[in-house]
Amino acid sequence: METHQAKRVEIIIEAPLEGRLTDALNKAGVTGYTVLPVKGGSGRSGRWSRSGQVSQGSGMVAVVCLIKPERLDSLLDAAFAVVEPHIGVVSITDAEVLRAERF
Amino acid sequence: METHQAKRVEIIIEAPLEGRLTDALNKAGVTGYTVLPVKGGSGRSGRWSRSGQVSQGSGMVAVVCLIKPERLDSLLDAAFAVVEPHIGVVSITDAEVLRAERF
Amino acid sequence: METHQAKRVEIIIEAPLEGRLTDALNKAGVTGYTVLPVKGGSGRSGRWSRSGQVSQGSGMVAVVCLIKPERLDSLLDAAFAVVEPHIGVVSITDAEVLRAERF
Amino acid sequence: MTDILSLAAGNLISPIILSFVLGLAAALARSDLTIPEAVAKGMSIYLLFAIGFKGGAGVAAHGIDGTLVATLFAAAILSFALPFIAYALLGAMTRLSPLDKAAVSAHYGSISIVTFVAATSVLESQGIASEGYMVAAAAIMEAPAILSALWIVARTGGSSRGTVDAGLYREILLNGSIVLLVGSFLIGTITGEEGLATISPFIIAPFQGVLCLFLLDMGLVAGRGLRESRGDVGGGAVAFGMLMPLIGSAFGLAAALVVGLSAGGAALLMTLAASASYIAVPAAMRVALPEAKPSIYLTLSLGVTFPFNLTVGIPLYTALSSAIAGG
Amino acid sequence: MTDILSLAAGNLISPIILSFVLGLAAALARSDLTIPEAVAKGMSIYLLFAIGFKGGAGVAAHGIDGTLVATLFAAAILSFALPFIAYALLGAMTRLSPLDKAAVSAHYGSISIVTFVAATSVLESQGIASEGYMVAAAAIMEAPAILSALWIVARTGGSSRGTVDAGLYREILLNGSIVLLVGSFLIGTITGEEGLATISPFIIAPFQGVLCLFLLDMGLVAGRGLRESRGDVGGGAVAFGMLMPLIGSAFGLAAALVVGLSAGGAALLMTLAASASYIAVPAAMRVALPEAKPSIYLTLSLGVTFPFNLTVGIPLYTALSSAIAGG
Amino acid sequence: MTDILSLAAGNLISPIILSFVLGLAAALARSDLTIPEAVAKGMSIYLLFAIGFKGGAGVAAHGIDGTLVATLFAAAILSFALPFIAYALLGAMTRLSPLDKAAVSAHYGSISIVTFVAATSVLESQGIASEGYMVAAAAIMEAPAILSALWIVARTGGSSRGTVDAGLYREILLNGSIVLLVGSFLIGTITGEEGLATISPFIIAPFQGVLCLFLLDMGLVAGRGLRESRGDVGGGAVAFGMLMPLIGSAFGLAAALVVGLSAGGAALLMTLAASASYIAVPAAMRVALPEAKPSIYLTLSLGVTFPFNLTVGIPLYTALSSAIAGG
Ligand SMILES: Nc1ncnc2c1ncn2[C@@H]1O[C@H](COP(=O)(O)O)[C@@H](O)[C@H]1O
Ligand SMILES: Nc1ncnc2c1ncn2[C@@H]1O[C@H](COP(=O)(O)O)[C@@H](O)[C@H]1O
Ligand SMILES: Nc1ncnc2c1ncn2[C@@H]1O[C@H](COP(=O)(O)O)[C@@H](O)[C@H]1O
Ligand code: NA
Ligand code: NA
Ligand code: NA
Repeated sequence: METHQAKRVEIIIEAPLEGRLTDALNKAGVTGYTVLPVKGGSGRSGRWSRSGQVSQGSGMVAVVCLIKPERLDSLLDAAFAVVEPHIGVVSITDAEVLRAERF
Repeated sequence: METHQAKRVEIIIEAPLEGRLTDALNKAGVTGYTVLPVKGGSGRSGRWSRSGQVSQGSGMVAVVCLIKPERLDSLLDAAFAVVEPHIGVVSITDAEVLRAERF
Repeated sequence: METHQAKRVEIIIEAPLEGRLTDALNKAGVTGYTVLPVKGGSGRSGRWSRSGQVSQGSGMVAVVCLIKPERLDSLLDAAFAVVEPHIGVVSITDAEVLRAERF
Repeated sequence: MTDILSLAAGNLISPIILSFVLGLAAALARSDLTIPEAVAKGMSIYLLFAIGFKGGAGVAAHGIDGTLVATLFAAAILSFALPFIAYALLGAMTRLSPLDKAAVSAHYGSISIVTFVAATSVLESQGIASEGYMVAAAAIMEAPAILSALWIVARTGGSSRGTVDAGLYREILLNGSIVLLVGSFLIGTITGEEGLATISPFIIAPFQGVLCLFLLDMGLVAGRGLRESRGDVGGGAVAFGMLMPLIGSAFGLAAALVVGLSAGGAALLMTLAASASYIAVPAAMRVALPEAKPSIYLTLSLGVTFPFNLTVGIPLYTALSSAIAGG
Repeated sequence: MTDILSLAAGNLISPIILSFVLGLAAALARSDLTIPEAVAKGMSIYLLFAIGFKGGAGVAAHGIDGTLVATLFAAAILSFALPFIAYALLGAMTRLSPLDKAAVSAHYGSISIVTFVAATSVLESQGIASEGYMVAAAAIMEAPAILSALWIVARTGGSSRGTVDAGLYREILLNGSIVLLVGSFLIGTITGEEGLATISPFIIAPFQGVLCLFLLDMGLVAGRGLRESRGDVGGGAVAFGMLMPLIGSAFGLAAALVVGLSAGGAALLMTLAASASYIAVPAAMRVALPEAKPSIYLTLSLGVTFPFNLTVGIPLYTALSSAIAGG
Repeated sequence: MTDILSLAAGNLISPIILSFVLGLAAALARSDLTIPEAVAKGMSIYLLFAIGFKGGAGVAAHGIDGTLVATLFAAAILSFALPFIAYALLGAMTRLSPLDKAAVSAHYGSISIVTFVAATSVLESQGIASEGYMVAAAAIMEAPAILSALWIVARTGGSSRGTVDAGLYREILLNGSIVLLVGSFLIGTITGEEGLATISPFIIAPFQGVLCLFLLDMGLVAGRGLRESRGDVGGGAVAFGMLMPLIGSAFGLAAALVVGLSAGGAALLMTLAASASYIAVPAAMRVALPEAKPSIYLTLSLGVTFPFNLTVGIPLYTALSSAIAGG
């Protein structure tokens, strides 16, 4: 089956910033992404877990974007502007996709 | 630690089709996969979010398959037949796995 | 934007072992990871699904670690010791990350 | 007329309606107020279980009335027939594609159980009795409309690349809400008043309150849908979303008169005919007619017809049925 | 005997049992009816809190009875001892591997709290009183059986690669359901009747109704399990799943007579001994005996023994204890 | 004094407090007891809806009292002013960074709605009436403190790289809990006693019980936070977490006397001023002051001040307000 080069970008960020991140992505022309819930994690700012959280402010989410390689830089610039002062992490993987016309 | 070549296939698809997709995978001999919940997303058909959804029909899920490289094509054929008329996306990444005998 | 080589390790494991796995990771010096909920799956021990589960013992979780390539082996050793007698799967992907100082 | 208006006004300031309005306003103002998906599903399971059980216990108490079979039969016919009317009306009022028209039609032939629940609570507050088996009529009306819509698509040569297979039919017929409604209706019928007595502090006393929170969530979902689908739904479609329930309810009233339902039962059958599905049918459409746009059918069903029925429709149907089928 | 049968029949058409049957039927028919995991957990927390609190308030009201310590002691002994009997019986009736036999045995020494809850509500409906501290006996019986099973594995040279460490023992003893049951029992004991009065509209009035929805979910889970595990569980194992509760209950009755419990208390101890865990023990087995097959122990516990106790067991234990331990 | 102590003791053995203690103990002992996030959110939505509605229905019943506007005004002033006091006090008592001090200050100017709810239920149990519109005062106090904290950061030249934009202000003002509280207050005011009657079996009868489970969860969350943040919060900060509520409540009492609230109203305004936010403010801080450490502000608010108010504060404020504003 024919596949096409793409990049898979995964951004893990605080839940209260999800809207700002996706708005920034939209502005940078990235309109395709998927948001996954996150159950817990650990990093330089310690461990946390979702169970029993009463506060909407304290969770995180993972935003996954599949994107044409040539558009990666504008995506990263947009994402970085939002993520930079915050605690999230950004990773990029080479991928292939079916149906290139969608990306 | 010894690792083995594999492919990681990630299929994002409407929740009502999850059963059809996994049945198709099973028929194609792919019996190992993991289904992750999806919280929201955006694509050509607009933005959506899970919160407050009363309708089981409106969510999406992400199905992740780790598979031996030589079996990728039959997996993609099976998946594509289900995904094609629908809105999901399919991506493939090179990966390595421990315990090759499981895949 | 400048990026840095990294490995993305994804470990799918039974929920009751999550704490043991993350403790082992911590001991091996891996303090950054994110835990994603898992909705269902299938493998050699059959199909399962999260809905309606009353038992905490029966779910799984996905632990995602981004890590510098040179530290991969100690991570895999630590993870393998926990995962080995159990049913989980471990996969490794090449990735790039922003802000290398965090990993 | 004044009567209907004052009834409508009385209905409008009930906690139920105002909770819906609160949710709608919060979503339109882009507040981050949300009800977790699991809680929303939990409340809908509660409402289905409670309404089914009460209906069944009602049947157990009053015995099976001669009109039961006729009512169920009429309900099925309504659900089969209404999509054809909706399809024709959409052709006249909108420029939607044939697939979109078919998908929307399926929603209007099927029913919205929460609209039904709201109507039962209006009837209760006005002391109007109704047949317990109307719940069974509601369950029966969920599915046939989908078949009609698929038949329309096949007949009009509109080809969808969706999957219409045995699996789909099983999913439609054994849809969770149908199974729960029918199942709890049967449990209510079997265990009767005695069964009801043991669980009434759970399914009767807090019912109205749960309904408020559920409608708050419906308002949030409808408002968010409206906000995000501007553009897809034109003026003609919106007008359809308010005209179709009136037409549906007229057919419902006719059917109720033919069958011989009480005034309360007639009001409920009108409400069922007037209401549009937002759970079972959208899921089936995703599978069977994937090219039809959810933003159109969900906006019409949840964003236009549901609030229309809640605020204008139910008081109107209740008043009409009392005037015509009553006394 | 006729008495027992008519009691059983009366029990069978209660909303509780029928809700379980509805869930079972829906799952076997492959309906997509599901109750969200969070809601199911929420209901189980509610049930544990309510049953613990009521037990504690009961103790506060009637004072601590001389048999309290003896009962708790007997309960612990039962939980320790039953796995050995189960293990021997499995050896005679099935061809399971030693590890699978040990894992199954742990489940039958431990208890199912929802079976206990169902038994208390049967007792209540028959107006039979029972000792409030039976809740504490239930909590005590959760864990010891796991230790026995691990000891069997070590003794029989069956080597598991699972982890048996301090962490595991802490998890077993401080398992959420034990902590919640004991904690709410203590809160009930401390705040007594007065405390109960402030929260009884929450923990008493809607209790039966929540139990119905919870059993609906248990039916769904059991049915799905049965559907997916055909083949793993043979006829011998199924027979074990119905014989073992009878044996367990006999030991429970003996212990109740020795200790001097009331007829109600005896019925509850019989139920505890007869029931099999499906929460605490499976989680511990995943960690300690990962090679044991969940499809075997969960199917037996949830798919065979749980429905057996719900339908046949509880009425039987109640009738027997009334006949033997009663007045 | 003895009176206050005995009141405090009476308060301490209520099911509400003991449930919190149970959660705290379970978390500190590292039990795996958890309440699913969706259920916790569902309960908080229930509590907000119920308390708002009851407040509104109270206003509808007793009419709008001349002090309403003055109370709301005083509440806003308190919320604006308290962060400055908190900031100065933190400077004297701790070595926190300016950003951390500002973030903590925002929490103490804002309010904890569950502390408020606990205070209302203590008042109720003592038969002390209070003004229904105190709920509106609670809603008004949520946001202003955040503005003060941001202003402090700007003024002290402390530069944060967080985002303070129109979106943030909208999020703060249209925060879900504010919208729900104000919305249900309005619904209660509009539908009045009649509305309350239809849903009181839902929002009044089970209220105390839901509050118990919610506080169980708060205990679990607070305990887990305490366990994981040892080290970040020093003795000075802990002392601040117990002194600041006392200072806040003194200002609250003064404001209540100026405005002329009843003894019950004064106790509630004291409680509001004494309590620290753990929902709205942390979320805003994540966006606006990302460098401030959540482990500090959440530990202080949830782990120190919340239990302090629950156990010592509320009985104290109630006793003081009765002594001074009462009679
Ligand atoms: N190396 C990593 N791999 C995966 N997730 C990480 C990593 N580091 C941090 N995270 C996630 O990002 C969150 C914040 O990280 P930090 O800013 O380091 O506290 C953590 O709670 C994790 O969910
Ligand atoms: N480029 C993308 N990257 C990641 N997820 C995507 C992408 N495009 C679409 N999706 C997901 O697929 C769903 C349907 O996409 P679409 O068919 O384009 O509307 C979206 O709601 C997203 O969850
Ligand atoms: N090839 C695979 N790809 C993705 N996930 C897998 C795969 N094999 C197993 N899993 C996950 O691991 C769990 C246990 O697998 P198993 O040990 O094969 O029964 C399954 O339920 C899946 O969630
Ligand atoms: Na209809
Ligand atoms: Na047992
Ligand atoms: Na305050």
